[in-house]
Amino acid sequence: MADAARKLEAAQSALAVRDLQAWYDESHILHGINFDVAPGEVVTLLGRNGAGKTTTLRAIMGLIAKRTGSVQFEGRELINLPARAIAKAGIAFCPEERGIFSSLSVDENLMLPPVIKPGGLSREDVLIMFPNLRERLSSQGTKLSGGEQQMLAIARILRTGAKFLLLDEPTEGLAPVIVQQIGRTLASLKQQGFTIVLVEQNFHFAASVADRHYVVEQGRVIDMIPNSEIQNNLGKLHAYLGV
Amino acid sequence: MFELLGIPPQALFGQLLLGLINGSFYALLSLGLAVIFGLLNIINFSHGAQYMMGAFVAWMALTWLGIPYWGALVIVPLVVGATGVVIERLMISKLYHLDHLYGLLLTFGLALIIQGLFRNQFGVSGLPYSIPPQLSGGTNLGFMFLPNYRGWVVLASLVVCFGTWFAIERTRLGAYLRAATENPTLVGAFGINVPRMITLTYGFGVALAAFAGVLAAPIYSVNPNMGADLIIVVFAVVVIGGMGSILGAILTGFGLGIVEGLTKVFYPEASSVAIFVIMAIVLLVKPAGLFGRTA
Amino acid sequence: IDIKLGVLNDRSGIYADLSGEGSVVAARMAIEDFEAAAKGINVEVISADHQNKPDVASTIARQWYDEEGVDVIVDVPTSSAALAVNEITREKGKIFLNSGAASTDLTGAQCAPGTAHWTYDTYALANGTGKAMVDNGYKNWYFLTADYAFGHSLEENTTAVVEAAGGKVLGSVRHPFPGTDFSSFLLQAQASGADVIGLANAGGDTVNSIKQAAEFGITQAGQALAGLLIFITDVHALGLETAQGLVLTEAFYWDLNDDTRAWSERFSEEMGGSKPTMVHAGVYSAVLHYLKGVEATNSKETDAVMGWMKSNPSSDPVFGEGELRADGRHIHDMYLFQVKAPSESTGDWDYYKLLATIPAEIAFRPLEDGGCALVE
Amino acid sequence: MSASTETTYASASAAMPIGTPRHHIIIFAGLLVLLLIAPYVLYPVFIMKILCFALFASALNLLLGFGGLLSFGHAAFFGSASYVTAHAAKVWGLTPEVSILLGTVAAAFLGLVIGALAIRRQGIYFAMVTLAFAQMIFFFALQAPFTGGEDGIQAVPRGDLFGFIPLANDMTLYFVVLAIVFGGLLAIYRIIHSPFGQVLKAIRDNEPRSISLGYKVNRYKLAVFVMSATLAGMAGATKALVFQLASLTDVYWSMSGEVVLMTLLGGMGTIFGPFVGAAVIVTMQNYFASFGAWVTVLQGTIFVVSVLLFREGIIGVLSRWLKKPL
Amino acid sequence: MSASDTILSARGLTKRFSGFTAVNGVDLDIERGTIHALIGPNGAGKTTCFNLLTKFLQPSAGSIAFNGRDITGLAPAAIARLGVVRSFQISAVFPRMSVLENVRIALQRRRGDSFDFWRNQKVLNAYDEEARERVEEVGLTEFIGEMAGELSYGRKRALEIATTLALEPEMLLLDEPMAGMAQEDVSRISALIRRIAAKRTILMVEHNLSVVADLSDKITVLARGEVLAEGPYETVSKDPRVVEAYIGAGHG
Ligand SMILES: Nc1ncnc2c1ncn2[C@@H]1O[C@H](COP(=O)(O)OP(=O)(O)OP(=O)(O)O)[C@@H](O)[C@H]1O
Ligand SMILES: Nc1ncnc2c1ncn2[C@@H]1O[C@H](COP(=O)(O)OP(=O)(O)OP(=O)(O)O)[C@@H](O)[C@H]1O
Ligand SMILES: [Mg+2]
Ligand SMILES: [Mg+2]
Repeated sequence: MADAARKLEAAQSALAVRDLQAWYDESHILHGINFDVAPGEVVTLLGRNGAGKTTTLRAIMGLIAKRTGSVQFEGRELINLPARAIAKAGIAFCPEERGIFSSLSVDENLMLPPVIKPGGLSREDVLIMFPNLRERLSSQGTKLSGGEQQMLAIARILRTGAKFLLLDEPTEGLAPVIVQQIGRTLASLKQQGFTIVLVEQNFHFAASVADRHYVVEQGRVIDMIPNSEIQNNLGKLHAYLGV
Repeated sequence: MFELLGIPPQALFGQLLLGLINGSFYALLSLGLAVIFGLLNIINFSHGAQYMMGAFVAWMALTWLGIPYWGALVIVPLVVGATGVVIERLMISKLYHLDHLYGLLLTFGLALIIQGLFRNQFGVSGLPYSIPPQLSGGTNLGFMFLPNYRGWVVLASLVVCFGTWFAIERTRLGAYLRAATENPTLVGAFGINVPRMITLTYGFGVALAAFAGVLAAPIYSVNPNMGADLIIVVFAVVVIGGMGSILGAILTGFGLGIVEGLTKVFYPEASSVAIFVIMAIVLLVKPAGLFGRTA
Repeated sequence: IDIKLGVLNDRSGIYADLSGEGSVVAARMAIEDFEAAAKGINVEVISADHQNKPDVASTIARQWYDEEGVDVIVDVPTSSAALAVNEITREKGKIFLNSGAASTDLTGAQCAPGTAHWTYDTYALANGTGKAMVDNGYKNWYFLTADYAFGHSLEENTTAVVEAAGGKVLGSVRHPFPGTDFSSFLLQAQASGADVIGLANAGGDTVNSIKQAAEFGITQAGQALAGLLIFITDVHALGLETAQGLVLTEAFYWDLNDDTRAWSERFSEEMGGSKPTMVHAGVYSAVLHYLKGVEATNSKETDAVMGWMKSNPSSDPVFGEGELRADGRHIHDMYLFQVKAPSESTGDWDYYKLLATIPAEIAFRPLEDGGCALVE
Repeated sequence: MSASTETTYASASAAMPIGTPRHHIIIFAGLLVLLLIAPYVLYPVFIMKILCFALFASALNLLLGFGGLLSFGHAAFFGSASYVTAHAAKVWGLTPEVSILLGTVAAAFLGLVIGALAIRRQGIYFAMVTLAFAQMIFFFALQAPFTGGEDGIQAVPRGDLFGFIPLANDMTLYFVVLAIVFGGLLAIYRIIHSPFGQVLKAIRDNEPRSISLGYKVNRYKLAVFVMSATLAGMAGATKALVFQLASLTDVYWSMSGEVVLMTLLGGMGTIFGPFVGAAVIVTMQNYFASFGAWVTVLQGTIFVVSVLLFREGIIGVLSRWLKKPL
Repeated sequence: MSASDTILSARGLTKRFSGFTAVNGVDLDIERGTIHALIGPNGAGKTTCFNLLTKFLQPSAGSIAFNGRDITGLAPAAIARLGVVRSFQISAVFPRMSVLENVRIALQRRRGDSFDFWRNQKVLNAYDEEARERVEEVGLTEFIGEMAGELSYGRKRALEIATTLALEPEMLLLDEPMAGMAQEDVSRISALIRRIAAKRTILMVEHNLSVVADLSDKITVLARGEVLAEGPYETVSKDPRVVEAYIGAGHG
């Protein structure tokens, strides 16, 4: 791709990641990630265990100390900003390990992330979306079951008004009914103009919500498959993911 | 008239009141310690030294700058709290990703340094600081003579303790703080300036210690060693109350002051051990402390 | 003759002000005043901090004698440290001139041929304060005692003196050591209705007891406080407002006479204005007498020097005339003082008024009562 | 903070082959030779002090570095053993080896009692319970009649080893102390590198998982606690004979802090670190004894500096450079 | 059903957390040599059941029998010794030990509680070979010398299973063994589970329905702490209550 064309593309993207590299201490994990997310789009990052998907999200979010390259969000460079500035720019992150706070009640967990921009869901909206949580609002956060914690982790960032979500395996450990419900939620969020980057192991789920899929392998993006062409590319995908 | 184990009730009331007064120092100090531990996961071993600094800075303010007690009560916590901020920025902030142990060791080292410096500068016999004229004298309560100043200590401590408890347990800021204790990275990723918040919290905890130091200056001799042994007792209070529990620290502080006061009457030889015995029992029966949350 | 003199005392703890660097200064003054160098005696002074811990004291003493060639150790406040040094000194056959410690054991059960106990001891303090107070009409006593051996022995000694003088002990309360808040104990003492509360404790404990007694209006209500071990530095720390009226016994006060004033003036100049304590004075007096012994015997052999010191009276500007007894006890006059009220004080460090002088012969424990093996 | 808590134990594991690495044997041998020569060059009492503290710190390290348990009350074992030994030698007139044995056994017993209560709690609570018990022991030592209060037990006779080898001479005593301490160090080394040691490591890493594998975790913790207390006691008992003194310093909490400092400075979780840490701190205290309160300042500074810049400790850093567990 | 066929049985298992009943009178019979799946919506009480069966939690009521013996009063470690071993929902490895050491620590259990602190750890070399085999089985040979803490999530899960298997337990309790695993591992672990099930009994919690369908002989569905349905996949998955509470409409 020519540089000029790249720049143009970056300008139109909600998020443009270029040559993103990241290290944990001495070990070099990301070797140059490149991808774009258009406004209002849902894209997934697929890949085997250890490919670097989580690391990519964390690097975008500014949670990895040593990182280089470029991350442009709505035309603004984020690579050198601290995590809190990135959050304030309007990106919300739901981590793989959920990050529920045990010293806070479920309600406090839910209300914790400050509202960055107007237009987020209200507390009531969220509780309608996840009725399990309503019953346990006053419990200690980590006393929830695994799946309930996952719901809480998603629920709380929907309140912030951030329109750009990074979700790391949001369906892990959830019952099929809830997975479907999350699928519907994502679809409705998309409708409301949210942009979502999703890391998923559940390929069926990914296929049911995403517009495009990026395949990550050993710290690089090695392919991009639009959801519409997924049927034609099943063989290739299986090879990538070892299904 | 009834007597309890040979102690007339009047004397007993007197002793209970004294226990409450001592308890207010425990409460203030353990509150500061609990704030710092609860929110930073740092065992602030230099708390005793910072309490001592509070008393000394009050003395300096009076002797060198002519700032009276009431001014000191406001200025000293700010000044000592500011040193806490500097310490946090320069040193403690480098340790958050490590085991608790390192925070403990660092502040232990700081305590040695601070105490050593004050000893070199001021000697160890102590310096006089008198009770502010507005509060000198005392009130006869019938069962005992209560120095006005001690009454003021209880009052001031109650107000400060309650205010702190409210700020931490009942406000949004408190929720941020508690969450940041567990997972600062994630809280940062929600857009909150965690480092600044933590710095200020440490400063606040230290300011509480200094405040207690100013309160103590007129009663105890202003002496570089005044906080050295106290710190262990205060730790015990925090542990009994439940590490990280603000309310626990406050209530246990007052409660143990009273218990200790009673042992001073019935079995004075044991009064310095009483607190540790209680602590051992509490930890065995209720591991997380009286008001602690289980992890 | 080359002599190495080690000043071993507290340089960082609670006795740093009453001994500490001041004792080094006092030792140096003695060497200068004696004009040692001119007499062919080269004295090197070294010093160390024993932190009031017997193990530190014994380590340093051992190393000084074994490795550094120290001939005489001076000062050593804190009984436990002093007893430790006493043992090492005995083992190594050297000389130990104690000024800072209080334990009568140094000249009693543990007495050693090379040890001299110069300034004061618990007997002298109890005797001075206890007897004088009873004689002045303070008959009924109540003790506030630090709960450890030192406090206990101070209480016992005083009780004996008080009872012998016709007084009565109504009771005592033992407080933890070290303590900070004494109000509870003070109230118990007040409730006993005694005429005088005897403070059988030391250092910060005593200072805080006195401070709080003033706060709770105990002295105003008519009870007297007797400090059984109080130094002028403690009074300085308390301030006269709080300390006034307190009765205590000391071996030395800077404002006693022209000699002490002149000597103290020189000391103050070296020490940035603070006045000497009796411990500093004792170091001066002891070193001076020791040097005379060295000169007279032209040796630094323990037996020779100690023998001379014990058979010749001492005389110096701080303690006046004195004598070193067979058991190692140096005897001299002791003084009973009362702390002045702020209005009576005319300047810095003007703290005491003299109530009585206790003659040397009766100030200290009689030679035969100590049980020292050196006394036949 | 929980999500990212890490402890810098010099990592002595991954690549470490099972069995005794050769360089360990060489270091032990070198150390022994050095210690055999040392008393002819340096002041023997001084080296004996280092040796006692080296054993004490190594005992703490066994618990802290390899058991993952921070005891802030180890002075209790060190001190009680020294009291018992001193009392046995002075009042009962027992021979030195019996006195030391008695002191060590007393510490072991105390370790069993305190350990049984303390190991029921974890992390900082564990540290606090040990500290609390140590305070109780301290107050006991302050008030009990046989300990001599703040005077301690003084003038303890060194006696005759086995009834016929007099130890009054510093040199003779030195070799006895060397034998005891070196034996102790080897014992610790073996404990760490035993099947038992391997289980300990697992428990330190992930306690619930160890339980789910069927390990009676508390028994392991108690066992290592008692071992550590016993060895700390052995150090204290030996020290009592060397200095002919048992005193409150040995049971005071600052002693517990000091031994943690030694371990930290040398490198916790390393094998030779505590030895080096003890040597440095003891030497420092010795040389700066005349600096008054500056000693405290200096000691504090070392604490601060080693926590901030030098976390792995001297041997830990060395171990990283050489890429060899030391 | 003869008694000897039932390896583990629970009667009236109940757990109340201050005012909230997470498990309510659950009866459970696990047949020897089968793979039994425990499924149910989030918060149904599956993990709590596991915790009760392995005594990581104390039941409020009810009894548990293993091989006909009442084990309600035993401690967790004792239950593990009897041969009932569990995995955790949150991955549980020994992070600062190598992959090999992780497995070996489980093999070492066979020596009983090894308090032999006087012995050289060379005696453990005897287990190395077997440990390698276990590691091989879950496909981690490549990482055998690596610190477990540095493995990616999926690999940690695989390692955990290898460790558990090393105990040769009579019965395995697996809590969401496939959670967070990539497809390729899912297939491999499925195969592994099937292989080990030949000699053992397995009780597992899993949300991945295809895995459940594929592996399990019998399924118990929990909902709100109570047993909702029980039986083979075909029947259970058609039960309308189960579909409503758990599977949902969209699942083919
Ligand atoms: N804290 C860490 N320290 C060192 N290496 C790490 C750390 N976290 C992850 N890694 C390594 O980084 C690589 C990428 O990990 P990452 O978590 O990004 O993978 P992933 O694609 O999210 O895998 P999974 O599907 O298992 O979650 C892996 O090889 C992993 O071992
Ligand atoms: N220690 C506890 N205290 C209070 N409530 C608890 C505790 N542990 C679990 N619970 C509650 O019990 C219910 C059952 O929890 P459990 O973890 O067993 O669910 P689960 O079936 O495993 O769900 P998931 O599939 O989401 O993991 C949940 O609602 C949870 O909030
Ligand atoms: Mg991941
Ligand atoms: Mg679960």
